[in-house]
Amino acid sequence: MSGDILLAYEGVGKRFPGVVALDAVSFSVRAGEVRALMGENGAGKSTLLKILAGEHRPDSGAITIGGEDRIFVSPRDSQAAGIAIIHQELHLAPDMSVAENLLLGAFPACAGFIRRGAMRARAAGILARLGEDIDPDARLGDLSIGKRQMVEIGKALLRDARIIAFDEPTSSLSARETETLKRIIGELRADGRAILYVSHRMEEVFALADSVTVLRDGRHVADYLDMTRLTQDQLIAAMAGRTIADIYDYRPRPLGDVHVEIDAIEGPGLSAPVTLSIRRGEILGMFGLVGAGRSELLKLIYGAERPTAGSIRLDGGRLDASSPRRAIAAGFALCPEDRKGEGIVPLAAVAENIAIARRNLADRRAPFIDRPAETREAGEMIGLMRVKTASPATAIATLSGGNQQKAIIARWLAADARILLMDEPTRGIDVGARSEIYAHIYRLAEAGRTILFASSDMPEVMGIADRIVVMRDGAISGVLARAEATAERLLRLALPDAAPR
Amino acid sequence: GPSRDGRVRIGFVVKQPEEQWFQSEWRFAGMAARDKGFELIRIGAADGDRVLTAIDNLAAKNASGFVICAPDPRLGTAIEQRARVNDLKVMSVDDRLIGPDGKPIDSIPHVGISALAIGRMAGETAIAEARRREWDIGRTGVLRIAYDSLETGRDRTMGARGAIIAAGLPPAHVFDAPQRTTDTEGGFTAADPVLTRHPDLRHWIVTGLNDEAVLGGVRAAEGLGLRADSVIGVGIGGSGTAEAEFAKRQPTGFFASILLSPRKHGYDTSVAMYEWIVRGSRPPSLVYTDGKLMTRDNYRRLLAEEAA
Amino acid sequence: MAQSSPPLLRRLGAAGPLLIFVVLFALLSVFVPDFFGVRNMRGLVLSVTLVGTIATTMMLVLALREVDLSVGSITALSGVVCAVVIASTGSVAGGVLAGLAAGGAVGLVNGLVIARLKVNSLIVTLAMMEIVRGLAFLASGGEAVSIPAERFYELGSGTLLGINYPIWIMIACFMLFGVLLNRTVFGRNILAIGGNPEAARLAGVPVDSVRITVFCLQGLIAGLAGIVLAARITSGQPNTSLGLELAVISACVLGGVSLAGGVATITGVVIGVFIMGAAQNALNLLDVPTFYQYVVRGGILLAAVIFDRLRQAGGLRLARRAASPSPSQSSEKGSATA
Amino acid sequence: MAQSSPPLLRRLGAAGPLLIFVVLFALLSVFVPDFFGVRNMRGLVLSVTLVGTIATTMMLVLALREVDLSVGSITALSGVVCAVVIASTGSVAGGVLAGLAAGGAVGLVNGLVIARLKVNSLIVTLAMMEIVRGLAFLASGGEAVSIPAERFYELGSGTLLGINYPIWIMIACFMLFGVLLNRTVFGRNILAIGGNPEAARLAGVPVDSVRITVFCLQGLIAGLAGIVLAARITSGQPNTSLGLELAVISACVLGGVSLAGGVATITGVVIGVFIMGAAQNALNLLDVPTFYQYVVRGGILLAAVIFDRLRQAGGLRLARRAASPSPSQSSEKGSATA
Ligand SMILES: Nc1ncnc2c1ncn2[C@@H]1O[C@H](COP(=O)(O)OP(=O)(O)OP(=O)(O)O)[C@@H](O)[C@H]1O
Ligand SMILES: Nc1ncnc2c1ncn2[C@@H]1O[C@H](COP(=O)(O)OP(=O)(O)OP(=O)(O)O)[C@@H](O)[C@H]1O
Ligand SMILES: [Mg+2]
Ligand SMILES: [Mg+2]
Repeated sequence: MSGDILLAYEGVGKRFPGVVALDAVSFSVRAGEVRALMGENGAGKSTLLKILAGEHRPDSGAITIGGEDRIFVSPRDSQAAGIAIIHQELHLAPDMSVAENLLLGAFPACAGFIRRGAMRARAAGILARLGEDIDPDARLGDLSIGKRQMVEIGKALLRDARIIAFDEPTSSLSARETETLKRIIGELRADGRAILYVSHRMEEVFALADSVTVLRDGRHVADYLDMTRLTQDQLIAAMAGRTIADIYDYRPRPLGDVHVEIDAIEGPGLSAPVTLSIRRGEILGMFGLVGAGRSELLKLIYGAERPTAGSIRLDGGRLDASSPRRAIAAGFALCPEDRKGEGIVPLAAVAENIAIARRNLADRRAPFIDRPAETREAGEMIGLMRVKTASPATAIATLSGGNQQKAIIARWLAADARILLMDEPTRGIDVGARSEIYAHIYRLAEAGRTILFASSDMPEVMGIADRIVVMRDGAISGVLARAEATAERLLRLALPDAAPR
Repeated sequence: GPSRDGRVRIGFVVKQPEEQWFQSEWRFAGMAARDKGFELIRIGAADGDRVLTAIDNLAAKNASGFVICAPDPRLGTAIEQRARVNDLKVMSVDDRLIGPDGKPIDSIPHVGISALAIGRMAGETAIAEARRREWDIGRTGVLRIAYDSLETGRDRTMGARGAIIAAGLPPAHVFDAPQRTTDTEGGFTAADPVLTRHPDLRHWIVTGLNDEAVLGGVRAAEGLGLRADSVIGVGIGGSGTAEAEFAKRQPTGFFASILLSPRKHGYDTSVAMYEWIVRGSRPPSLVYTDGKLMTRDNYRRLLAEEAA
Repeated sequence: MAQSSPPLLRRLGAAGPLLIFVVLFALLSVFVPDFFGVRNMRGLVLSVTLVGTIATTMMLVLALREVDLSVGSITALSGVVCAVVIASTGSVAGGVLAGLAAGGAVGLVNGLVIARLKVNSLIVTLAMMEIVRGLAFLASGGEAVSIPAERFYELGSGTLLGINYPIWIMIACFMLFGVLLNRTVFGRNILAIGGNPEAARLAGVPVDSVRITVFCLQGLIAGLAGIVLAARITSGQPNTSLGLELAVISACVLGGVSLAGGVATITGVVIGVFIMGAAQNALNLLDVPTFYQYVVRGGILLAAVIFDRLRQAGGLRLARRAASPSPSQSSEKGSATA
Repeated sequence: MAQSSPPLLRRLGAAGPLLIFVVLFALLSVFVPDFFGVRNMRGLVLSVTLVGTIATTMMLVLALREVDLSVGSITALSGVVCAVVIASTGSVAGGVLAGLAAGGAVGLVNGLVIARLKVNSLIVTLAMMEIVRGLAFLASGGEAVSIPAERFYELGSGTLLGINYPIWIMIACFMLFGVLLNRTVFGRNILAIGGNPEAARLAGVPVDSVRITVFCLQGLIAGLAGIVLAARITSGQPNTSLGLELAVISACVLGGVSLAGGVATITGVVIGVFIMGAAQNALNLLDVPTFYQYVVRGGILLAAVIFDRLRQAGGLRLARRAASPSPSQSSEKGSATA
C-alpha cells in the first residue's frame, strides 16, 4: 500500500546549551504512510520537525527528500521543497481575516495585486473541507483557540505539499474536529502523501498511524512498522522506559461540604446563566466541544473577565471575584489554556516562573525576595513535577511545550492554591507525565483541594472526574455523575445538533 | 485689505517663541497695537514649513502685513513670494532676509542688530576688563561657546573672537566649546571638558551667543574652582538671566551683558508696518539698532529705561 | 445581545477617528472665526502636505511594528542635497534625483540594519536621525543653501486645476499607498509581519525584503517631501523639520494605526493628518499664546487617544469583550521588536 | 565544542556592554589627550549625573515594556517650580518638595492614563512631553527663574568626601533601583509584566499598580534630577533638557535593556550611561567640529548596538544557535498570541 521513500532522516543530531535534543536519529517515511512520532515531553519530536521546516539546522546528519540530500536554511526553502508543517504553537496574525491567514505567504495575485475573489473562494473551499462554519472574512482574533487550530491546519492543507507534518494538532481540538482531521489525514494518505504525526493521545495514534517512531531523550529508541502487533503498554514502555499500569488510576474519595457555589453567573462567552456547586475535594470535569464556553466560564470564576450578573460563594460567604488577585487571595488558581500567551513569562527563568504566584500572594507582605528559599522551592517543584530543564535558571521559553505546562502547574502547587481551575492542563503532555499529574490531582483532592478540570479529551475527563459538567454553546447542557458518564451520553450532550435531554 | 470690522491686522512671526527675547518683542508689539488701535497676531514658526503656514494663516485672518524674524535668512525668497501671493506687506526684524544670490533683499525693510558688531562689542568689553584686572595675557584663555549651526550665533561669537584676537591675545588661546542646546545646561556641558583640559590657564574669558550660554560656561568654571575674579563672562541680550546674576550680592564671573532692545525691535517695527499699511509710507530699507553695555553698576537703570 | 450587533458596533468603532474629526471640524467652524473659508481651507491643506506625505509611508512602517525617527533629518538632508546639486550644476532634474537618492539611501541603510542585523528600529533610526542631521549640516556647510533656479520653485508654488503641486503629491501618495496596503500582496504581507512576524516568516513571507523595501520607501518619500519643501521655501535648510517624526507618528496614531503593528488604514491616516492640521490651524487663528499652545497641542493628542481608547473599550465591552486573550490592547501583542 | 563552552560564552555575552565600555575607555585614554586624568574624570562623572540619575527609573519603565518621553519636560518643570517656590517663599525645603511633587504628579498622571485607560505609553508621554513643557513655560513666565538662595546652590556644587552631591545622588539611585529590580518582589514583578503582561496578571501580579508606581517613580526621579540641575545652574530654566529623553533611552539600550520588555540590569545601565558620557566627553576634548559631532554621536550609538547585536548573535551561533524558534530575536516575542 505504501510507495517509495519520500522522506528520510539520516543520523540527524542537534544540541542546545546543556541539552542534546537529538542524537543521530535515522528513519524514513514512504509515500502514503502516516508515521507517528512519539516520546515524552522534551524527547525531541518538535525539534525533528523544525529541522524539516528549515527553522533549525542539524549539527550533524542530513535529510533526504525524494532521494535528494537537503538542508533547509529557511521556512521558504522548506516550503519550496513541498513540505508543510503544522506547528505545535499557533502562528497566526490576529488582526487579519481568516482568509488572509489561511493564504498567508501564498496569496493568489496578479501582478502583485491580490485577487480577492480567488482568495475567498480558496479559503471557503478549505474551510468547507475542514467542515468548519467559519466566515472567511471574520477577524482571526475573534475565533476560539480550537477554531484557530483548525485554521492553522487549513493553512498547511492549502500548500498541497508532498510531505505534511502535524505537531500535536489535536491538543486543543475536541472530538468532532478530531474526527474531521482523521478523515482528512485518510484522504491525504490515499493521495500518496507522506505524513508525520506527533501526538500524545494513544487512541489517535492507534487509529491513524501506519507506523510509529519512538524517541527518548533525543535518542531514536524504536520503529514499529506494524501497528497491529503493537499494544499501548508496549508503546508506553518504549517511550517512558518503564510500564504504567493505568494512567488514570482513579481513586474514589469521600467528598466534603459544598466549597464553591456559582450562582447564575453570566458574562461574555456564556449564553445562559451558569449555576454549579462543587464540593470540597471534588474533581469536577468540564467537557464540551471547541467553543463550548469552558474557558470563558473558568475565567469568569477567576475574575479574569468581569461577570455581568450572578455571584460566587466560597464556603457560604460571598466572594469578590473582580480580579485574579482577589480570586488568588481567596485560594483560587488558574492554569490557562493558552500557555504561551497567558501562562509563561518567556524570557524569565523557570524558577522565576514558578515563584511568581507565591510571591504575590496578598497576605505575604515581605518586599524583599528570599532567594535561597525560592531556589530551594523551585528545585523541589522541578523534581516533583519532573520538569526537564537544564537548570532552574534556564529561560522557560527554551523548554519543550509539555515541560512548560508542568512548570505552570508547579507555580500553583508552590502557591498552595485551594481551588484549582485547570483549563486543558494536560494539553501537550506525555503519557507518563500525565499519569503523574493525575496522581498529583488526586493527592490534592485528598488533601481537601477542589479542582475544576476542563478538557476536550473525553477519555481523560471520564478517567479522572468525580462528576462531569458538559457545556454546549455557552451553557451547561448536563451534569453527569461518574457512574452515568458514557462516551455516548457525553457526546450527545456536547453536540449542538443532538436533541436536548 | 482691512478685515471685516475695519480693523487693521498685523502679524508678528518669530522663530523661537519660547525665547525671552521674542516674548519681549511680542510684548512691545502688543503695546504698539494698543497705542495705535490695530490688531496684532502673534505666530511662532520654527522652520520654513511653518513660516509658510503662518503666512497662510495671516492671509486667512485678513491681515494686511507682517513683521517677521525668520528661522533662516535664506527663506527670504519664499517669504517674499508667499507674501506677494497673499497680498501682504512684509518687514523683517532681527535677522535680515537674503535672496538666492546671497544678498539682502532690499524690497523687504529691515530693523535689526549687526550680529558681528554686537559680538565685537562683547569681545572688546571682555578684553578691556581683562586689561583693567591686569591679567597675564599668556595665561588667559578664551572660551567660545559655539552654536555655529545658527548664523547669528556664529557671527556673534566670531565677532567677539575677532575683537579679542585683534587686541593681542594669541589665537591659540581661543577654544571652541560646541554646545548642543542654547540653554545654560548646554553651555555648561560644553564648557566643562574644555576648561578641564587647560588647567595651566589661570584666567578665562567666556563668550557665547546669549546670556544663558555664557552663564553655563561661568558655572562650569566655578565648578572647577575658578573664582569670580579669574573669569570674565560677557553675555548678549541683557535678559532675565543676566539680571539675576547682577542681582546677586557677590559679583560672579558673569561680568556684563550687551543689552539689546526688544522695544525698538517690537514696538518700532510694528508701528512702522502700521504706518506703511494705513498711510503707505514705506519704512527705510535698513535700520541697525545698537547694543548697550550692561553691568552690575547700571543694569537697574537700563532696564527701567527699557520698560518705560 | 443580538447576533447582528457586533458588525454594527465594529463599523462604528472603525469610524472612530472620522467621528473625532467631524466633531472637531464642526466645532472649529462654529467657534473659530475665519476657520471655515476657502482661503483658510487651502492654507490648511497646504500646511499638512509635509506631514501628510510622509505619514503615508510611516503608516507602512508602523504597520510593520517598527518605527522611523529619522524622517525629519532625511527631509532636511534631501532638501540640502537637492539645493547643493542645483546650485552647483544648475540642473533641476539632477537635483531632484540626487535628493531622492539621498533619502532612499538613508532608508536603505535603516532597512538593512534593522532587517539583517535585527537591531531595534527605534534605536537604529534614533542614531540615524543624528547622523543624517549631521550630514545635512556638513553637506550645506551649516547654513541654508539657496537654490538659484526659479523654475524649481514652481514645484512648490505652482498649481494644476487650481490646486498646488504639493497637495497633488500628497493626494498621489494617499492613493498609491492606500492601494498598496489594501490591494497588493506586498501590503498584506506588511500587515501580517506586523501582526505576527513569526507567523509570517513561517508562512514563507520574505520578511527581510519586505522590511528593507518599506524603509526604502519611507526614505524615498521623506526625500520627496524634503525636495518639495525645499521648493516651497526656495532653499535647502539643514535644520528644518526638527521634531517632524513625532508629528508624523502622532498623525498616524490619531488615525488609528496601532503601534503594536498589524493594524492600519489609509483613511484613518488621512483623518489623523487633518485632525492635527486643523487643530494647529485653529491655534494659530485664535492667537493662542505660545505657552498655552504646547498645553493645548499635547492635550488634544492625549484627549484624542483617550477618547479613541474609551470608544474601543466600550465597543469591546458590548461586542467582542475578550476577543483577545488580554483585555489590555496595549499588551495584546509583544510590543515592538527587541 | 566542549561541554564547558556555553556557560563561558554566555557569561561573555552578559558582559557585552562592559566589553564595549572597557575597549572604548582604553582607546580614549590612549588616543585622547587629557582624557585620563582626575580632573577630567570628575568632570565626566559630573556630566553624566543628569542622564544617569534618570536612566535608573527609565530602566524600570523600559523593563515594563513601556517608554517615557516626558522626562526632559519633567526635569524642566520641577526645576522651574522649585525655583519659583524658593523665590517667592524663600524656603529651600518648600521648593525642593514642590519640585518633587510636580514631578511625581506628572508621573502619576502618566501612570494612571497608561495603566487604567490602557493607552500606549509612547503616545501618552509624547503628549505629556508637550503639556509639561508648556506648564514649565507658564510657571516661569517663559524666562529663567533665578533662585535667590545661595544655600540651595550647595546641592549642586557642594561635596562630601570630595565627591559632588549630584554624583552621590546618582550613585544612590543606582544602588536603590539596582536592589529594587533584583531583590524585591516589586522589581521582579516589573520584569514579569514586561515579559508577558497577561501571564503576570493571571499569576496575581498587581499589574496596574506596578505600572502606576513605576511611572510615579520615574516622575519623582526626573523631578529630583531637575532640582539638582537647577541647583547646579542656579536657576530654573523652562527650556532646558530638550531631547533628554532620547539620551536617557539610548543610555539604557546601550546598557542592554530590551525595548521589548522583561530584560534589564543596573550594571548594564551604569555602563551604558558611561559609554555615552565618555564618548561625548572625548568629542569635546578632541574639539570635534559641531557638525561632525552629530555624525560621530549617532555613529557611536549605532555601532554599539550593532556590535552588541552581533556579539549576541555570535554567541547564539556558537553556543545556543537558534535558541528561539526563530533566529531573529526580534520576533521571539510578540508572536505570543495568535
Ligand atoms: N530553542 C531551544 N533552546 C534550548 N533548548 C531547546 C530549544 N528548543 C528545544 N530545546 C530543548 O530540546 C529538547 C527537545 O525539545 P522538543 O521541543 O523537540 O521536545 P518535544 O519532544 O517536542 O516535547 P513536547 O512533547 O513537550 O512538545 C528539550 O529538552 C528542550 O528543552
Ligand atoms: N472575544 C470573544 N468575542 C466573541 N466571542 C468569543 C470571544 N471569545 C470567545 N468567544 C466565543 O465564546 C464561546 C466560548 O469560547 P471558549 O474559548 O470559552 O470555549 P471552550 O469551551 O473553552 O473551547 P476551546 O476548546 O476552544 O477553548 C465560543 O463560541 C467562542 O467563539
Ligand atoms: Mg513539541
Ligand atoms: Mg477552552
